[in-house]
Amino acid sequence: MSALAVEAIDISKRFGARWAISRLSFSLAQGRSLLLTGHNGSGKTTLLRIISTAAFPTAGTLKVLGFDSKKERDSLRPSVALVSHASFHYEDLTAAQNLLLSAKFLGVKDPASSVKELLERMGLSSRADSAVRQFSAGMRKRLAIARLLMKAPKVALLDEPFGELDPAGSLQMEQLIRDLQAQGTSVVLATHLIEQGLSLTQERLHLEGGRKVSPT
Amino acid sequence: MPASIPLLLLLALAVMVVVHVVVPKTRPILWKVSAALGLVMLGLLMYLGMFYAPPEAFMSNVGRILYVHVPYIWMAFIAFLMNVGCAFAYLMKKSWVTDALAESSAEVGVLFGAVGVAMGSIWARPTWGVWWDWDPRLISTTVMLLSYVGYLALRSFTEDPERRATWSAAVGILSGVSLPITYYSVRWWNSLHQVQSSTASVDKTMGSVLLWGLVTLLCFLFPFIVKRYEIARARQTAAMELPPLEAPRPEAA
Amino acid sequence: MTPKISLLTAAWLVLKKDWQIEWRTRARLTALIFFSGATLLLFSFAMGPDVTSLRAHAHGYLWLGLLFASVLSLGESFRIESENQALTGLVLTPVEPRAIFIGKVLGNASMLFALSLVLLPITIGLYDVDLTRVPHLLLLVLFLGTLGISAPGTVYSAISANARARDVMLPLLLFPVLVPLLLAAASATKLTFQPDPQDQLGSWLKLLIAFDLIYLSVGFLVFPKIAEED
Amino acid sequence: MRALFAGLVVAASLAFADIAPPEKAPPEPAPAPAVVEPAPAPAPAPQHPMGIEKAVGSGVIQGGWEYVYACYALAVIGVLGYGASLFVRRPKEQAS
Repeated sequence: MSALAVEAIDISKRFGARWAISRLSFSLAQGRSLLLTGHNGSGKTTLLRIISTAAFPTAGTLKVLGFDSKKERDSLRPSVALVSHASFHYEDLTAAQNLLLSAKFLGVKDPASSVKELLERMGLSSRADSAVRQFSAGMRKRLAIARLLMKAPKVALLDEPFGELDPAGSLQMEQLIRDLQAQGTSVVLATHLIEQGLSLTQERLHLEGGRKVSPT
Repeated sequence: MPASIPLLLLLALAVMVVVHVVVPKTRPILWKVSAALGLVMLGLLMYLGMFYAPPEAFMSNVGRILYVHVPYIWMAFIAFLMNVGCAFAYLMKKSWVTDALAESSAEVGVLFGAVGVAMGSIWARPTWGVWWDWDPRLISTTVMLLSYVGYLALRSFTEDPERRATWSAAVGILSGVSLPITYYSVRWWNSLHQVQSSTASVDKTMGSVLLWGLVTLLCFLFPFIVKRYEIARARQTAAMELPPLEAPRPEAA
Repeated sequence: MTPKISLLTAAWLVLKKDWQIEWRTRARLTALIFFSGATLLLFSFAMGPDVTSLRAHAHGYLWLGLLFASVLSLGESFRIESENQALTGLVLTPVEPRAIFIGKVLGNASMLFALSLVLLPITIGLYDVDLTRVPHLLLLVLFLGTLGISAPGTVYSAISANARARDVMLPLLLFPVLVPLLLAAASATKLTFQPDPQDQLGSWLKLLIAFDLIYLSVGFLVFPKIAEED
Repeated sequence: MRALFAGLVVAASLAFADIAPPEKAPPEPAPAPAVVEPAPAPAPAPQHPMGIEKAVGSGVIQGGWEYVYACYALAVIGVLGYGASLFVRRPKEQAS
């Protein structure tokens, strides 16, 4: 097993006739964290989706934790987690039910108590039994983070984690990311808040039109 | 006319198809030969079907519709069979070739099927007195046609080539599976309802004219699928060239 | 690393989740019931007040009502999954796509079966049919029929939920495939409403079972290919 | 899992193979309405291959040429029309 968390070898991704990612190569050592920057539509979200195995490169090879993301997706999936714009939650279930569901799918021991603990940690205990449909954007993001923490991944992919959070929540998010990193988790962070992002990560990848360019 | 003449032509066509697949160099020519042969044969079929062949025993002259109706339906069946094969092949191993072939065979099949069913409906009018009947073949062919119209609609409503290929392969397989079930269930339903069924005795001349019609349309089926396939391939490659190695230079402001 | 929970456990969790959602959105369910009830009522309006002919065709109306309702119910079932990309979330969790298929088929089937049970009293009221002849067989027919609608229906609604023009796409794809099922289920239901002198109910039931098994297995094979990008 | 699937397929095909009887079970006890013998009874008028109007007896459909013409026209239109549509849609690079 290589010591690389993510290794992209000349990957490209096409949506219809448009190339969201073009000829991208980079690598990220395990335990280190990466900041993804770029304008809207530059391919950040697509790249995160590809690393999380929600999508696969049209051409090229992507290895995450040494597993080929396409061919060995089943072995890889338990170790990566994505928090994205789409929260993956069922709108009609409560926060607790949503979390409990993923806990059961993950085979977590004593799911009920770990759900309770996580909701408390994310400050959602008081709303645990209301449907996600009634949640604000910030609360949804917290719930998505709780789901990621439940999985305890080796590679955590965060798409705009500070968006929609109030200053206090933003600080808490920073602390959470540092906690994850302290456990040896590689964090891939896509954000427009470059200063904040740089303070949390060791490496940076700037995308423009799906290509890697040096940041200006 | 002995049946050996259309059989010989069929053999020639089969050789053409095999050569077309095996020797890529011959591809620009052979489909033209086949289409030209088809045109000549179609002209002769007009004469053979309408004047040379004897009138059918019960349906008399109306029975002459047989020589164009049956070949059309058969071509549709061949094309749809090919579609199911390609769908299976695509799901087993992804390939743009089988995807394009599936698209072309589905469209050609819908064409032949639609014309064939229309003919069947015209034929039903003088023989059964109605435009439509609960004949298992009629129903199952129409159902097949409908499911492939859905298939083509799905293809045209999906932009992403890979999703389109996978989804339509799934739909193709489900449609293909439904066909024999529909046929048997309708026949069964029918046998409980005693609807008339027509079994015509086919004499030798009729058989050879029918065979002539089949070979004629096969001569068209082959170039149709080939040319439609080329259209599908051209669309695929237009959408799928790898991005250039060099980044496009940003325009100077 | 192998998945920690078995295929059947995962399928059961998916099914339970579907039930949970249906229970929490009871209003939607009620609307579905009223829709199919109204369909049955409309059939009786369209056919006029001739009770004998209504009774003779009640089996057909019942299944048409179920078929129309099933398009709505199936579409809704995958609208839930495509909202917030929840289906992708399940696959990434990871949940085996085949488990999702089994769970969703059973979820959809149970929903339609429950709906058919609700429709039975309405058929009595509107068409004056006799349900008491072979009630257990009638239930079996309804169960097999609704399972048969949801097996290919799950595959097709998973496809059409992400396609353009999805509201047209689902019935366009689904109805041709369901022709044999509609024939078999309606004929079998008729034979439970009316006397069955030639003992044909058994053969129709066999056709229903065959249809269910074929589409369950084909869907089982095909669904993983469409549940995630390949 | 594969074994389960194989079992499903086998069970399905068995169930389907078992659906033979409907034709054995006669729909009505009465024999089917006069099935015409397969023996190619001498065609009503081999000596009048085209003059069907003179030769027909009862039970044989008369005339109907307009239906025949319509179908043959459809046969030609179908083939030529689709050929034309393929020509119109041909890929731009190659002029075929």
